[in-house]
Amino acid sequence: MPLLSVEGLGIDFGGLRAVNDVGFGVEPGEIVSVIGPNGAGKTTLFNMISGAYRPARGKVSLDGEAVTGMAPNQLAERGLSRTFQNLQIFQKMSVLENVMTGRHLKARGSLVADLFSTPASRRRTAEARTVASGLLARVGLDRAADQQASSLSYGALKRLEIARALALEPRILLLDEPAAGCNAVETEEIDHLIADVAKSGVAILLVEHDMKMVMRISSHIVVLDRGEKIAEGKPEKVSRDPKVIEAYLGVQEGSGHALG
Amino acid sequence: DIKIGSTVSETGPASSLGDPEAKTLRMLVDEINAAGGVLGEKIELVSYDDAGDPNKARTFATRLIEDDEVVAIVGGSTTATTMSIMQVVADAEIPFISLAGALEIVDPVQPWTFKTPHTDRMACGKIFENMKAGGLTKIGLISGSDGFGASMRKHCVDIAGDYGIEILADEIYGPTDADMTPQLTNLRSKEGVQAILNAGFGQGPAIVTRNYGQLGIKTPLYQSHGVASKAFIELAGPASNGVKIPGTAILIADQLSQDDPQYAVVTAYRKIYEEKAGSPASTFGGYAHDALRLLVDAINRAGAAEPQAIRDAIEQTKGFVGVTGAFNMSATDHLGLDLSAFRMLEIKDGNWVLLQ
Amino acid sequence: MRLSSKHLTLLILLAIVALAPLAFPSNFYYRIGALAFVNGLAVTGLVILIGFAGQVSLGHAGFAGIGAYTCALAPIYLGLHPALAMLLGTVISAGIAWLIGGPILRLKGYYLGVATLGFGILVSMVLANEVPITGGADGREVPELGLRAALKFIGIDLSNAQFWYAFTALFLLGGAWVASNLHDSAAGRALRALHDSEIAAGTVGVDVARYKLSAFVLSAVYASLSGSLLALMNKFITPDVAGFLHSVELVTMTVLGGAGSVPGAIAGATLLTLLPQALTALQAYEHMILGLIMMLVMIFMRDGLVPTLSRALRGRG
Amino acid sequence: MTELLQYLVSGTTVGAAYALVALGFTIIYNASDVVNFAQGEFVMLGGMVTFFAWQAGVPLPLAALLAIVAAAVIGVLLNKLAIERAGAAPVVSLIIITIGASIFLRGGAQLVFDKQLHRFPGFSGDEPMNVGGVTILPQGLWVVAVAVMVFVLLYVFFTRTLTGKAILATANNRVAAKLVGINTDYMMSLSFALSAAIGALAGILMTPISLTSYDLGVPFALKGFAAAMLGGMGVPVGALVGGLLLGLIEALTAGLVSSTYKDAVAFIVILVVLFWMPQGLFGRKSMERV
Amino acid sequence: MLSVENLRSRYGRIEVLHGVDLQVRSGEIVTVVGANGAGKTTLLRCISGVQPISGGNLVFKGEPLQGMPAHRRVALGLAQSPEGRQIFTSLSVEENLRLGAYLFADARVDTDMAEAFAMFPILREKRNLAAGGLSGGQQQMLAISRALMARPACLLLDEPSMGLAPILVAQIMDVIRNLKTLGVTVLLVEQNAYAALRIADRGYVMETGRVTMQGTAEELIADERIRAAYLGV
Ligand SMILES: Nc1ncnc2c1ncn2[C@@H]1O[C@H](COP(=O)(O)OP(=O)(O)OP(=O)(O)O)[C@@H](O)[C@H]1O
Ligand SMILES: Nc1ncnc2c1ncn2[C@@H]1O[C@H](COP(=O)(O)OP(=O)(O)OP(=O)(O)O)[C@@H](O)[C@H]1O
Ligand SMILES: CC(C)C[C@H](N)C(=O)O
Ligand SMILES: [Mg+2]
Ligand SMILES: [Mg+2]
Repeated sequence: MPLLSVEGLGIDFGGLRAVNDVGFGVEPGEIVSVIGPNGAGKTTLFNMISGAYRPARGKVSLDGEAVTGMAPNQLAERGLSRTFQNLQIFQKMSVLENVMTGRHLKARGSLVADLFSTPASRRRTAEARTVASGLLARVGLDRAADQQASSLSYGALKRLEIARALALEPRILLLDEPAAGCNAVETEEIDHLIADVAKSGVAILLVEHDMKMVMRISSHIVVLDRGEKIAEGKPEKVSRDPKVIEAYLGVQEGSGHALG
Repeated sequence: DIKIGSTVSETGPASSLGDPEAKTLRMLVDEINAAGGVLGEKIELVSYDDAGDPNKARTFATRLIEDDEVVAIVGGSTTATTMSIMQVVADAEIPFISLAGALEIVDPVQPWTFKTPHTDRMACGKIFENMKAGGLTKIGLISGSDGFGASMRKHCVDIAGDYGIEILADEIYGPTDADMTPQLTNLRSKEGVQAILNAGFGQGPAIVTRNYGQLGIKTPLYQSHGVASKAFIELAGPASNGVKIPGTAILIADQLSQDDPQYAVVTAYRKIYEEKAGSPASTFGGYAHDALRLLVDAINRAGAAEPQAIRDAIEQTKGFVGVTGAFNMSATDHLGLDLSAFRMLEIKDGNWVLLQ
Repeated sequence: MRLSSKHLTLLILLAIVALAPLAFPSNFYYRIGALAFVNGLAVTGLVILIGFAGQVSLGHAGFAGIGAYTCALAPIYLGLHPALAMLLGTVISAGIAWLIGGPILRLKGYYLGVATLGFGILVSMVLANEVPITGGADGREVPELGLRAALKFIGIDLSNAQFWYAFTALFLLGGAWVASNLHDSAAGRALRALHDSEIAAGTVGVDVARYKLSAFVLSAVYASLSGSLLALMNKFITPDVAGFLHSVELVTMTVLGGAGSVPGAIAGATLLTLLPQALTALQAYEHMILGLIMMLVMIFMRDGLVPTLSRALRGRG
Repeated sequence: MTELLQYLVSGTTVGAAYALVALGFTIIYNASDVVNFAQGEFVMLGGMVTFFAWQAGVPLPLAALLAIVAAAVIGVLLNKLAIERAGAAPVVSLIIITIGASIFLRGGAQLVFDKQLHRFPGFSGDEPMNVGGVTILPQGLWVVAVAVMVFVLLYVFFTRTLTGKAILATANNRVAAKLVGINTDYMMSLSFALSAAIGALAGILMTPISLTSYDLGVPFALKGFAAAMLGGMGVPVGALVGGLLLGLIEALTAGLVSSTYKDAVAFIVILVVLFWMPQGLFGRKSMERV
Repeated sequence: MLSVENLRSRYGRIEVLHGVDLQVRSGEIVTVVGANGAGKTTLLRCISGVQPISGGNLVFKGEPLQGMPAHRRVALGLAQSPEGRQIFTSLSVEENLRLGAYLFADARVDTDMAEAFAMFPILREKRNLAAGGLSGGQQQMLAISRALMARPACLLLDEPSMGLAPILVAQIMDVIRNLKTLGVTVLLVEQNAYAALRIADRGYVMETGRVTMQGTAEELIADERIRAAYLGV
């Protein structure tokens, strides 16, 4: 049984079927990419899986447990973590604190202990700091650790979100356009990072428009169009699917971008 | 110099009381100093505006005592600020004359606190007397929810029975409410109500009176001494015709006969106030006038500007005629007024007239 | 090894509190100090709620009212010692905060503001209208705490003003210590996180509703203690303590000092406690100047006194 | 029955006044997300300036116009000298500036004018009309009519005019507004001028009914704010309905239930409404996707 | 057309542009590439006047821009599609577009809006929807269209391809090339450096607040250092 499994998921906004009857599964260590035209419903799908929206139809399960409509923090407790297409940074905290907060579930303890700064509370914070520093180094933001997060450039914030999501030590990680705002070289670094994380046994669900990246690292691709799943399979297969080319990839005349 | 302190509500919800009080204190001190001062010394008035906030009043009282080192305090425009100040003067043993209404200020008697206005309980009594005389025994009560209104309401309810008065309806309004029509509609439609009594000060009673007129209510309307100023008549407009209140001589200064014991003091105060402040004198300024005069009188008699001596001298005040009435203090009476100085007044053609 | 900025701040505070009396021209300043501390305590609670968690309350004076009136009433009706009444007040405040926090903390921004405003007004209305119990708008007396006499007995003889200065300072320093601890702890980060993005906070595992509620309850406890101390110190209390104007004053102090900053809370409270005293000399201009100063501080120190000044200092250093 | 109608008349009049104050809040809020705590002082200025001008011999309509202009000028000054200078300060800081401004204006009014209560005659006289036993004040009709008129104008302004949209854009995203060529400083000044003028208008209309004085702003602002929140902040129809509803609740509670707790009932209703509709009756849900 | 000389800018006390020089001639497409945090966005913000400058000169169409408020720069013909879209989330799609032409006559709005809808049909479909409800890529389309509504003489684009599906990236690049034929000058900041350089006339490379390299697009594409650092080939 896959770690994350989605069945018949759907939601409507007004009259619009933003997502309809989408299903797939993600195994530990796998990278499953969701691609599709703008407005296909990818982010909405993420929002339903991660508890930001309550699905109107269908079912999400984690490790066999039905988690449909659970609050984000309950999902986090079950090992699900995500980044956001529209950045959700803790602007007024330092860069390091952002990542430390990502480790909330490991760092939290009794409120009273925190109020009185007991040794246990300080130990938890120290541990979070160590882990967070390590993660910042991993995404190349260690030099900015003490800056206020709002002072980072767009690309840097994208990487900060990844570090924060990793701090949870997730079992399943949802990444919504992690490479947006990064140039080809920076994208490649993120590539490697994601691949590494997957290798450690984390299931990864990825939305990305950078086809080079998607083709390089996906184990499996799900294609959405107008809320429906129109194709699914291995990268090579999907990228040759005429439906996918028509709806999404376009006829590439050797563009440096899409298929490389 | 003799330092006298004051903290009154020059601003805030009770500024219609505190403003004339503060002005009165300043002009009287100037006048006294111009006339040579007290015991050969000038009076220095240190005055603060507590904005009607009891916590501030307490702070200013402390400041007057600890920092400014005054020998006595006049002030406390409202009962709540007065109560705060009382705590401080009791600890520091400094005489204090309050300008607020409630009975609780002088009952039980606190050694260091005195007051000049008639109590709210006396006002109720005076009004009920008049009602009874007119054969009005079933009334509707409407009061402001501020301290003055609530306290007077409580006392009126308390003593109504003593006068054979029955309160059939009891309505409340907020001190800054814009319209009291619903409450008055209820009083109007209450079967058997023969008169309406409004306890309150500030804009409330003016609006009540206007609404009373607009609703065409015919039962007599009584107001408290909280409206005892010319301004009330202006604000309430023609509907104020016929309104009765228990007031003091200052409102009918021009109708006093020359041989009225208060004639001299009232005329003098009215003249100086209206000259300097440019507006008609009110009973509230009168309270401050009496407080300061009482204090100066006591200092003169004590022969020394010492708190203890002043206190004792105030307590021995006898036959002191002020704007509010004749004061006869004693160890058990720190107000020293009786009902005789309270006069029932009625508004006729935009003027206060004495009711017989 | 760096002395953590938390400890440095607390040390500086302690030094100021201890040394300030040397400069007091008269006993009166102890009262001003004590008032600043009492306000500072409530404001520190608001720093947790507004500064950390980003939830605005326009009704926290309501909790101060509960704290104050419990101290006034519990000794009479329950025979409790005032110190225990203070404790009971915090328990009641915390309980009420917990009860109403659930539904109203789902509201955001001004909507939360008006809901808390309503709560504060309800409290002050009850205090003003239930005359037989509370004494009504004219207020009522509060029993003596009695600690000063006890101290005298063991040889520490303080004047009333000195005692309250020291006693309220202890509470303030304790409150500031706790709030600073919170700031740098997991719970504090959770609060600050949900301030910036509730959805992201939820995603990292923060139970947003629960943490908001904790901050609300905690700040209610601070406000309640502040009200209790005020009542015990003044030995007299009126419903004004719970009033809308007091609530707004507390929020103003919080923001003037610097909403997210614990020392800012104390600076803001001190500034707004001192200013009206300093401005009495200006007589009729007092209010205009007070308003003007508030505006100027916010124009030139947008993030509040302490954050702006400390940034300026660090920049030079 | 006549009693009930009388409560309704009273509630509608007072409610229309609340609605006017709430409508005043709407504009500055729509331009900046700031709830202007000095809004009540604009109401006060309307009443006070009119009174003193009228007393000095200026005919009442002219005095009222003068007051509206004066309030608008003060509103613009408040924006230019304070809000604009604070630049990109956080919204809470701007709110504190408006609190400071409210204290400043109140202090100024007691100095320039006085601390007394004042009143001038109603526009169509003070003679009440009796309609089937129900008393109606001509001035009450003025208040209601003007509130409805201001509502219609604002509704059209925000939904039909480009300037109205530009104001909304300014609050929604200041930087983006500048990037499309909106003079955001001007939009702010405009919104302060309009808000102040509407506030002053409320003060002028209400003075014959509820009197005016230097410190009358706070209670009006409080009720206007509550009304705006009840209806949904920033939406003209919300301000109108919220104001009328609040006035009616107060009057009906005072008349039928208990005058002691009429304000309490009003706030409880607000709490209940917000519980079911966290954005107020007509409030927009914020549209932020993640 | 647009000249930037020795431009300096800071956030608070920290200077992030340390003297940037850059020229855009009329009718040119000029692209700026650089790593995260190099200062590209800051540069565009300075040109548009939403970021204060602390030194240097900005001249547009012969007019110095220093001290000129942002809205007057738009009137002069400078429009920007900013990083992170910055659409008016609570206004409808149509209102967003209408405000794009805020300073300009109503007469041309309808045709321009029709053009925008023709370019991105999805925007027409959602014209009455609050823009905050759009998907990320749709918002990007809106931001670009909104900038075009001003019919700018010089268009500043900050990462226009971000979040767009491949098929649209190609389309956007075509649109930009098209603008050139209409005489519009374009200053393009792009992470998708390869695509950008392919349509650009010239390019600049920014590193930590400075211009470190410049040349024609062909030169830059051919440069080994650039290929290694930005093109990833
Ligand atoms: N809250 C909402 N209200 C109205 N419509 C919405 C809402 N959220 C999403 N939609 C619509 O649902 C559709 C799917 O949006 P979604 O953000 O999931 O697309 P996406 O696949 O992530 O696109 P992109 O690649 O551009 O990010 C879009 O047409 C969008 O307009
Ligand atoms: N609001 C801010 N406050 C402080 N520093 C900032 C702020 N915005 C940006 N910076 C800093 O300015 C520098 C330049 O940032 P800028 O956003 O211009 O970079 P960029 O080249 O656009 O990067 P990206 O490719 O990631 O968008 C970076 O070091 C960044 O950290
Ligand atoms: C009218 C006055 C007698 C009122 C009184 N000063 C009080 O408020 O207590
Ligand atoms: Mg998306
Ligand atoms: Mg950038």
